[in-house]
Amino acid sequence: MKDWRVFLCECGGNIGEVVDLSRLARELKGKELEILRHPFLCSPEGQDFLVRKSRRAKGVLVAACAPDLHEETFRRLLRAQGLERFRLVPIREEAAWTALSDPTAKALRLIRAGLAALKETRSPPAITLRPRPALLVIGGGAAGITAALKASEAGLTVYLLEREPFLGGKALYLDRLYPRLECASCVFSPRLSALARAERVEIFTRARLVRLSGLPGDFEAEIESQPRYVRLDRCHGCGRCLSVCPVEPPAIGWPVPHPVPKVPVINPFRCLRFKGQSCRKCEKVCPRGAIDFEDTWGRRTLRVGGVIVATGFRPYAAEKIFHYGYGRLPRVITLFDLEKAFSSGEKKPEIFKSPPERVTFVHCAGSRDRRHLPYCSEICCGLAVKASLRLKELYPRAEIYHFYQDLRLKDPEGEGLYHRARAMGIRFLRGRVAEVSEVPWSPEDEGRLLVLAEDTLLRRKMRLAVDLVVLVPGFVPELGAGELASLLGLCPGEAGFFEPRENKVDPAGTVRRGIWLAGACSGPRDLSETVASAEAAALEAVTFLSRPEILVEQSRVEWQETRCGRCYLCVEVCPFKALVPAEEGLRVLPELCSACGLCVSACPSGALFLEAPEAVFFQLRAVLG
Amino acid sequence: MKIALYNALSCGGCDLIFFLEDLPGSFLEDLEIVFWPEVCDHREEVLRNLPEKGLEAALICGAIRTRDQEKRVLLLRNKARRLAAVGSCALYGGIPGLLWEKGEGPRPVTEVVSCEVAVPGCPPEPKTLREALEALLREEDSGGKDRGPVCEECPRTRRPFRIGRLKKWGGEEVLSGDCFLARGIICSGPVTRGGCGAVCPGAGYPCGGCYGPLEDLAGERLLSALASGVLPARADEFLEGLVDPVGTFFRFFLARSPLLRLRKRRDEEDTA
Amino acid sequence: MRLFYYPGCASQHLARDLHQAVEALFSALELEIAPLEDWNCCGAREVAAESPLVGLLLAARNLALVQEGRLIVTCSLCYHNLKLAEKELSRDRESLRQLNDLLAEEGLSYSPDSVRVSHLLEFLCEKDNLSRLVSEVKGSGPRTPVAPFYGCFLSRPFGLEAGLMEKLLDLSGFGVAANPLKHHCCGGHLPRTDSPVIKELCGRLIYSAGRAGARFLGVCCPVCRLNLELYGPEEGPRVLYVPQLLGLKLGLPPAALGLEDGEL
Amino acid sequence: MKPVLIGFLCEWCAARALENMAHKRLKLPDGFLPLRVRCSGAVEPALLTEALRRGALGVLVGGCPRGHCHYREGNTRAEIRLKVYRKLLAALGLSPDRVRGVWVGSGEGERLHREIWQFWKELTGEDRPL
Repeated sequence: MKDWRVFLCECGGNIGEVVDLSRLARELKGKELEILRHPFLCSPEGQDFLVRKSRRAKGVLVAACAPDLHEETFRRLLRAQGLERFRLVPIREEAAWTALSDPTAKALRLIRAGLAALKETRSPPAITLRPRPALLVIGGGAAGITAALKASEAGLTVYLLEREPFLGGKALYLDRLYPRLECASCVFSPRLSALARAERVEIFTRARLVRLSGLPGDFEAEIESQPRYVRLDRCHGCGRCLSVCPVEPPAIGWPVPHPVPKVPVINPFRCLRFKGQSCRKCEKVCPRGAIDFEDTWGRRTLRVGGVIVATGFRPYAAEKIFHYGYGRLPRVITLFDLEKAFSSGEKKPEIFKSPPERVTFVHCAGSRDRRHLPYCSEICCGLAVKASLRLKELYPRAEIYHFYQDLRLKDPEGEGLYHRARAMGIRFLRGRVAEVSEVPWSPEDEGRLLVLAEDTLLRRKMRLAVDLVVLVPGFVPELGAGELASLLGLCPGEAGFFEPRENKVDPAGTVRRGIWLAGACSGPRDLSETVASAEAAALEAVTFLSRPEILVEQSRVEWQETRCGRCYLCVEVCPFKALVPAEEGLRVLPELCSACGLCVSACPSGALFLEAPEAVFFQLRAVLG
Repeated sequence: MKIALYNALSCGGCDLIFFLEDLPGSFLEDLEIVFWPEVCDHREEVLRNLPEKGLEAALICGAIRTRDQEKRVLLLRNKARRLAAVGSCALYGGIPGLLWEKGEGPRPVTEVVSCEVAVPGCPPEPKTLREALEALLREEDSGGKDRGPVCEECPRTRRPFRIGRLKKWGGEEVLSGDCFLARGIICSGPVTRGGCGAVCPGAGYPCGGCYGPLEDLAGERLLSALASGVLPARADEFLEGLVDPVGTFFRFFLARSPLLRLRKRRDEEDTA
Repeated sequence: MRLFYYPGCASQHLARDLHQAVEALFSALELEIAPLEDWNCCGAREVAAESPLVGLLLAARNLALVQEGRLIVTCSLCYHNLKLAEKELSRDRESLRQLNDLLAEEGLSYSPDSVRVSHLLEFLCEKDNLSRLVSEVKGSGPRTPVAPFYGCFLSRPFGLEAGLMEKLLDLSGFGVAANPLKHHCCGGHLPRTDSPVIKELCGRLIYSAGRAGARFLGVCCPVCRLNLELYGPEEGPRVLYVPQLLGLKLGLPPAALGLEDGEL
Repeated sequence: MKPVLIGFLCEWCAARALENMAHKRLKLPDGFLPLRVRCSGAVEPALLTEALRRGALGVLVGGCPRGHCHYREGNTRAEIRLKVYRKLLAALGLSPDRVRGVWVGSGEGERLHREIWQFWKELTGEDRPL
């Protein structure tokens, strides 16, 4: 009886044309083993084939693509038939695509290793649970706000966590939007107001996540919040307190263009009361008794079904590019300083005290440079062209130069924007700026900034004396993203951005079920892309959390009493405190165990195991032949 | 009952156990010791003159280092109906197993000939020896394979632990009655097969592992256990304190370690 | 710790004055540093056309002569080449073995762990040496402003710790003029290609020091000094070696520092 | 037997880095055989010996970048164990460089590729084909 089945997926030609599947089948053939082959096991026909051909099997091994893609699907199909022994060997990635000269031999060894462990393998026990219809959104920028709104509209309870005292993130400081140059706050602020009105959304400002535990569908999140000294539940945003503060600039206020929540915050480093003086002016003037000097750090535990990460990005620190002089030379600013100056609404911000006669935009400040950011952030070109148009509007007589590497202007309208800029006299020069300096090339330019560059199309050196240099840095993940990644067990990519589960077909998912990504935390995005990805994440969350029940696999370690010497090393080594000494010896707490295997490898007497005792040893022996 | 006793590379400590009064009476009755170089006859021809399987049993202590020792053991195998390997040296190479040099080193008796009875220990506890001899008489093969670790028999108090720094044996740590590992003193208890009654830890001395590995690759498992107990911040301190990893992890069974075999293979290739 | 001084080829002709000043400085500060016996060329730039091992060999021979201790270097290019050999050979054990086979013919061997290459500026800025220098400074005098100039090889790839030259100048009683172009290129070996670029480069460097109000431009590298003197404008700050400047503050006679009185 | 390098790759980062590499069609030596594990911290030292005794020339343990273990401290633990194990190998007169740890993020396929070839070159003298 052929109790064991091996399914070889051709994956179109991906495996079939590289690995000699007939040879594989020949070599693997055995008394108890049936070898089956299908062009696309993941297709509906393929799945049907898998189900049909694995009837009455004791165990099934599928040799196909990486487990991220279809392992769950296959396992679910087989489990529905009561088949517990299942293994997937990704011969596409591990042999077909990476073997130098003999993918077939490599695939054969890997499959043999899989078979050696198959007999010992059990699918992990699964529990069904009812997901909690509550969602935690980390980050209150454009992405977080969008996701929170969408999820609450769909009926979920949403907890929105923001590190700053006010929501809005970087979108608050946008002036016009690429590529149509519409007013950003006209587009964005209605969303903020909608959020302020939304039901079932609880906002935590100045807060961060400190712990996440539990299972997808039922997480426990602990959050910590800094004091605001003004009570959110009492303040109604009249702003009287702002005018009475004797400190300049005021120690109490809402220093953003559209404060949401419209509740001021007290800066304890400026407030006289925190300096030991007896000022209580704001407290006295407040009609609602909202000022609370006794406010303290707080902790709260939330039970949620899922988490959306929307921590966003920030511009690369331009001061690290020493030869561009940012932070050292007063008339060298970044695009974001410029954008802030535009959006601050004042007629003449500091940097425009005297109208600039000549302005240079330095694209790719630090980007595509192995010492800084080796990648292209894609959206900065458009933002720079947009800002230069706005500058030209304000100062029609200013000469404006862009030094670029490649102009990447997306959307059909992007190209139009570029032509518009050219028509207005803005000049585009291809070449990297070598230096920005206060030392002029010739003494008559003393007092202006020198920009040294090369126009690589004309092969001509450029020395420009300018009045304003606008650096256009690329984007990096927001501060604290790495820490959050460890907290959530998510993997950051090389550049530090969160990696989606699959870039193309599952951009909102992560390697952990029940945690999704929204917006620029997974890479530079402009506002429209951010909103789209946040809606996608919200949709994923809503779909997942509205299911009546979900199946959560729960592998966990098992304990063999007869081998245990009770040294309790496992108890200490467990990062999740899932093992506890007990009267009978050792108790495994399944709700805490994450099946990492750390205790298994620490146990000196082989009393603990995952999957099966010595499963990896079997594989190792088989793979070494 | 004709028997022979033979001592290969060993300290002789196992022999002394035979003088204890605790041996089974049925064994001592009608006992005829044909060959025991240290005590009575040492001439090889005595053995050679015996018919095949002419001895009821032979008890062998010590590890095999020389060609002569190997020949003698092969001869005993031929003449004795049943063979007992006595002590860590005969079973796992024991302390002499640490004595390895380029390309060679002592081997356990069990790697030269097959033995029906195994008597672990350095030296074996009298109780262990008596049980083994009884098994020998009952014509059973013995090895005590079903036993758990020494810790199961250990009287010291167990609690979850982390290792900050390795400590030398002695002082307050010994008297406290707490698990040695929890006190930062290396003890092989968790990877060593029980049966000794944990006499050493009970008497205030950490287990060295003389009853043999609980499992294959016990040295690596002890290494893993210790490295798992170390506080990450103090890993370098731990590493520094670990002066003799080979003697620490493989005190009684280095001769059986696959890693040693790798080393030997490399040496052979070098000389070739 | 054994200390050696590596004069480098330029000390024999182009930068004899630098060499003089360094030796004068060592003796004034009573530092026991002997010139390395039997030293050879550091590899300069010329051998770069050959296999990289040739350059490394030249540098490694000098390091091998040290056996054990520290080698103090003044010339920027020598510093670069010796530092490069130090870093490369501590990483690339295979090349080290090859070079040691060659060095063995002379009875030499080099072990990267036992020799440390330091630039004069680094050495002088160490706590003991610095306090010696400060105690030897004669009189207060006016704080003549000096603009520091490091040039390429003291900035990259093995950049010195920031602000060493400034620290020395300040503590020996000079004023430090902020020079934003202190890490710029002087034109290096461009004179040989007869390039017009060098004039612009040097002109701007001198201008930069001048607009910062400096009377002198302090340098460490013979090539920088030569270029700046030859191609810089006639007007503007004078270019002097930092050891010469320090020597003046220690009250050493200009002649001992390779300076002609009239120059100042 | 042809030379073999065993790679224990953690399923969160290192195995994904291998997939990332596969998507770029970067080739690995035929003798590199990957085995997936939960966490680099789940690789017991006994497995290293087992691999070596059965003929593997070297063993690579691939885990998440430092500070990014999905189980908090699995990779830290793996690193400590590797250090102790390497010390043991050295004490036995074997080359400690036959086992090593590589800590890569899931997107760092090219780095893993470089590391594997570097290791392979040191073990066998074979360099990657250009």
